[in-house]
Amino acid sequence: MTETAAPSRPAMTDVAYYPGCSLHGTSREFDESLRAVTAELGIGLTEIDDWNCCGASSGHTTDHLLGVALPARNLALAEAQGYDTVVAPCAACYNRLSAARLALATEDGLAEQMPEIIGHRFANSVDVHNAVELLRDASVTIEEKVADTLAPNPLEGVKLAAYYGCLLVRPFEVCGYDDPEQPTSMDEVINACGADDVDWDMKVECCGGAFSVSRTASVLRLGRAIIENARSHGAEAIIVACPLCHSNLDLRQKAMAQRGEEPMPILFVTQMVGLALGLAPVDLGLSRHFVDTEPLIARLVQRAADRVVAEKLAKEEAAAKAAARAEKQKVGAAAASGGAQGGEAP
Amino acid sequence: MSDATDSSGAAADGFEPRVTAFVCNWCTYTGADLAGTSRLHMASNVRIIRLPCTGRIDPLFIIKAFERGADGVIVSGCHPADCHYTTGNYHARRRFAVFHDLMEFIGVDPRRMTFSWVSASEGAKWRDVVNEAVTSVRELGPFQAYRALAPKDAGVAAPTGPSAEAVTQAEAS
Amino acid sequence: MSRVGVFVCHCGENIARTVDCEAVVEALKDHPGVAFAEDYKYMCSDPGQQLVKKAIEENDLTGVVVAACSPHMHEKTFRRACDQAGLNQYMCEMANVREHCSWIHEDRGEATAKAIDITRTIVEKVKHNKPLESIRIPVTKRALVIGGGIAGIQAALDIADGGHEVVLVEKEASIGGHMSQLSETFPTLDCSQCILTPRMVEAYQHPNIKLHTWSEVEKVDGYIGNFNVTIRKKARSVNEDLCNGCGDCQAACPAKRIPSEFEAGLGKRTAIYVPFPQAVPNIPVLDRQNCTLFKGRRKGLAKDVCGKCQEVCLKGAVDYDTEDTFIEEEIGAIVVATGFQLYNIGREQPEGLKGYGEYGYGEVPDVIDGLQFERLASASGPTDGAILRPSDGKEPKTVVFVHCVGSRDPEKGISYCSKICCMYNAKHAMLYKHKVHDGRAVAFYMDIRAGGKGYDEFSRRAIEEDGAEYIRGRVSRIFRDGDVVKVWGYDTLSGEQVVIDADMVVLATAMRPQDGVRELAQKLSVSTDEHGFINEAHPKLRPVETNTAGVFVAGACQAPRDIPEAVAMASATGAKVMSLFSADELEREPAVAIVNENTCIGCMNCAKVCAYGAIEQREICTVDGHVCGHVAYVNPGVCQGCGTCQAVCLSKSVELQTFTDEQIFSEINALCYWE
Amino acid sequence: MSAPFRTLAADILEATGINAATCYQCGKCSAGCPMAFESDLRPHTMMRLVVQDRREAALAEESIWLCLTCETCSARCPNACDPARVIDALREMSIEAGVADMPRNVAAFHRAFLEQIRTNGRLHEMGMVMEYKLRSGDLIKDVTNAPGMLSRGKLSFRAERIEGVAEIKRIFEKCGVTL
Repeated sequence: MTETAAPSRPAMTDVAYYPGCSLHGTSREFDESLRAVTAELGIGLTEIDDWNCCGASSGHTTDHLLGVALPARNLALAEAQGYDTVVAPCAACYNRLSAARLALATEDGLAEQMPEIIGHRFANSVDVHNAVELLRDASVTIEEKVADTLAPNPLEGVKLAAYYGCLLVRPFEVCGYDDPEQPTSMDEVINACGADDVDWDMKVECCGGAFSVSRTASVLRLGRAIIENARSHGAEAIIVACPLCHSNLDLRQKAMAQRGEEPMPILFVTQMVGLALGLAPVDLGLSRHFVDTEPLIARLVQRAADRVVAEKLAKEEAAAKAAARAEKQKVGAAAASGGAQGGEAP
Repeated sequence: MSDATDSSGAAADGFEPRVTAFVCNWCTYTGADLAGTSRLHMASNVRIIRLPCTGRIDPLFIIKAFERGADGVIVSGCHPADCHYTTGNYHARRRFAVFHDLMEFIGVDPRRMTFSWVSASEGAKWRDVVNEAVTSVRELGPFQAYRALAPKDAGVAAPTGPSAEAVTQAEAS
Repeated sequence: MSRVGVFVCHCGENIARTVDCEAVVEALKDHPGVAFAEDYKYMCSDPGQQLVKKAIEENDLTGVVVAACSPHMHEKTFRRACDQAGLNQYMCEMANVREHCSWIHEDRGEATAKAIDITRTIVEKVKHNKPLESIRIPVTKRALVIGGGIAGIQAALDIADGGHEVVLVEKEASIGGHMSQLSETFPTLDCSQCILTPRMVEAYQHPNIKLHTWSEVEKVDGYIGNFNVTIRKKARSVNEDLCNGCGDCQAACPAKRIPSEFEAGLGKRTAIYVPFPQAVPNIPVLDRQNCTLFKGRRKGLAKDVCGKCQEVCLKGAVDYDTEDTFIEEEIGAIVVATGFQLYNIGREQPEGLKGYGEYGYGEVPDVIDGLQFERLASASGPTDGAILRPSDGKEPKTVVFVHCVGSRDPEKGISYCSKICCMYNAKHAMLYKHKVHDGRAVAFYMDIRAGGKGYDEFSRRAIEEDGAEYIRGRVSRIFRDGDVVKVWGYDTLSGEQVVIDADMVVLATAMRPQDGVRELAQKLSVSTDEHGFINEAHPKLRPVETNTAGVFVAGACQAPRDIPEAVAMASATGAKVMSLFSADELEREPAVAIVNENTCIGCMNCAKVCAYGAIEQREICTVDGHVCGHVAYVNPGVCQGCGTCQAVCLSKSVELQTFTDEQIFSEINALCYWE
Repeated sequence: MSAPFRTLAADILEATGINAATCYQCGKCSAGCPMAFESDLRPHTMMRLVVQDRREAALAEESIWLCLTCETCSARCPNACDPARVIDALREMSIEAGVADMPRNVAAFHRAFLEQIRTNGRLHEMGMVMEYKLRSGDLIKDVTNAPGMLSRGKLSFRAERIEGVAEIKRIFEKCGVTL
């Protein structure tokens, strides 16, 4: 099955893992859910030994060279530890690592000075992938696993808004794994989980990123627009793959929300996949959010259960009908055979 | 690299190089006309041979010129994409890219050769091409490497076609 | 033994000031092969020419060298003189001692020495000149016009009115082109149909014009005055001679939901159709792709599932079994007028272009392009001229017009300005305001480029009188938000972000050359620019000629053009064709290559490098007539005399007359020598 | 880095390879800029200042510190001018020229952030926030969130320090970044 239906992009099996600071801190649920999901999907992640912060976004904001050197050290470590692919789930890290890769490949003399600066041999030979990319490439496997899970899939037919933000898709020269204006990769993953992607307008608008702490006002303004648009398009939750986006939309949502508004749960793409695979919410760190995810999950599970029952009833009904029809036909056939010449067959 | 023989390099006193220019009729020749009508003064060492198109230029012409004692050669035609004959100068460009490498092989310092694009409107550029070529060839000194090959009747009585040596030289590429 | 005469001109003081002309004469007098040498103050003057003629006759000279100005100046003059004196004109050459010597040097010694060199060089060349006869080519006085838009129609009419036959080829079912789709035209706002339709009819009925619609140029052979063109008449399934255009077939056709090309997708048409009511000719074509019957046949159904149109046709003109036919035409001159198409912002793009994801890749229903708006505004359009938006047929109260979509956007692959958009945007804003008085028309522009008679006044009128709001700034995003289309812009003049909730957005998308122009250009061996527009021979002085003699270009296939320009170009090509047809024969310099069949090894390198396709392979046969090999043959009518073939000839078998190896090597020998 | 006789455009070209003259001021960048609403100068006006060689104005401009580096401007620029990269460069120059007049809190944030990296090799959010509060002085904001963070295990008092922290210090020195 996998052989026949496998997409042109082969799913990765053993890759270096660059968690980045957020996944060890404010977004540890992203780390937890990623580990849980990849384990389930049979993708081997090995954390790069002694990795350092990529410097995003203050690094390149204040000094171009520093903005290249900090990521370069991590790439060098991955190389030394024998990997040709690094997965950086944090969109910011992914963007910085990729940007550094590109700069080192294109800007004259930059790569040459690296060993001197970072104190490691460096060939710029490792690919950098983000979590969405990793999951999209594994979407066939996800579909299969979801199909194989015994528990009813709580995401079946749920409307989810894929929010890419900036750093996953821009600039195109750096990321380039998806369309910068109308990306589809995360929507593919959503569909692989049996959920429906929402066609909304803020997929790639900025949420205020690094200003979460320093210019909260901006973040509230921008985040609000995003959540409103998702809601107006009927999304039940927003799916993200960036700790910055997550903390802005999750942690700041209370401040954005107006009276009487239903809170909008913000899930990491890995948490969503985890739910579809039937993993326990707590193992996916879903309890760590500021916007309580339990109502959503309870709702979804309930719906799934009802659906199962409904289907069961429908089946039985159908079976009964079929039986009845069969009965009729028998009678009709008997009549025809016994009937006069030229008697019309039913 | 420099010429095959030691005889070149140090410029002889008062040495005035003889430079032959192969130019196309539509761009560079007309550009040179413009230089004239604009009275742009330039070195008098260059002699122009008019051809319809740089595409017409057979590398043998250049070899022949050196063999006959030219100290430098200029090849100039229309800018890429402006060729009066659409693509002639592209063929020329490709041909001379190859020829440029061949030169060292046949013992001619590539610095003795100037390739340039001069359009009908670039009289001033033509002057600069001429002056630069003459200066650099003057510095290189007289080209002696082929003196030995010179036909005994050195002078103007013209043998027709390339001399046997030149041909073998070229074919050696 | 050649007897060359050398004539040194003083050109008043122009040459004599820095060149010692007597010295030149002295130096050349005893030069081998020189029989006569003299200098004179003004050689080009009548007495000067007399001097030359006299010398030729008295010393029966075999060649003439005039040491004077550039050949571009007086070569013709002196060649004529020689001709009159009975010396073949091609035995005369100029030694350029003015532009290339006296005018650019000060030192009299140096200048004189150089003048002597130059003259001697040319003498050496002339020694190897051969008497040549200029080439004469007959001219077929029938023109081919490719493309039946306004440019093609105009060119055809001008040539036909001039008394020459014209073959007009149009790939669509009707002539008229894009102009027939327009509602009203800037800057006069007169109805496009009203001014175009009469021209279409005139072209159709003109005794000198043979019209082939639903046809394409298949193959072009030959050269100026003697083209041989093959035209593919695509299977129409309707007999043009029988059909009387009653339209019954159209009414009968069951497939009625096919998006109409003419209505830019806003209207529907049937499978057998006349693109629009005023079509010329008023004869339908059957779109086999969408025809129920042919769908059935493609499925391999035993019997035809439809046939309504044939049934209702009283003239029996419908014939399902017609196939493409080919006609050959002898043509003397070709006018290319294939026009343009609009760039679309969609995901799928041809090589080198990108779509506008930020504008929704054309998937937002109420975001349309300029041509679609023309159809909305057109009285004969799908809405009978009412401005209604596609999604729900509501009248839009706020319409945003966006300039430069694609145009001037190198990142999307189009760096040029499409030139007409500023004007038609102004027009659209006006038309909208005239139809929807309480409506709001907002235009986002970068610059208003309204160069043209009455153009700027027109665009000002849109702003000042009709109250269109012009905002200077490009639009960043367009997306559907519920019932409205959100437009994120920026007013660079007031320095504020602008967000507009529009009901409809009209994109002024860029003008692009038609698909297949590159292939057509190949057939005609004319060149195109990086965007696929056909290159003119000279941007200033030969704007409607191409680099292939006898092929001319008119309208938007050469660059973005508006109607007046396209018509002007068309008439210009008309004039060019007429002057070409004014003589029965063309005379050309014999500066062409000829092949020595005895030495040619048939490698055909020459053919590979020939930009004009002038060289073909020829069989050579033994006396008893069986083929014993191949050699190259240069068609003197097509050869332009660049000599590239000669430089690549392995066996030195092809030779460019007037620039033979022999001539050039003797020049080199004369120039370079060991002291 | 910028010799007095050098134009700002020349410096930008050297630093980024971007020729500011390619900007034809269409404003598409500013039309999509999420911060245009709050900042006085927008991407295209930045490009303008560079072209006009108004170095002081550009480097002293607060707006360059309000850039989110979301790259929307660069992604949609019709002429590939990459305003985001240019603004990056302006920030660097502004720091080097010492005219950095960035909003106190933004500057503080970057400083605090980098300080964390230099001392630990990784970002210790708790430490960073502390550091930031001290540098910026706005102590009240976010206090409300900290407890929630802790209870959700998102903040830890213990900083992760990597073994190669000496290498990181070296990197900062080599890049000439002092805090």
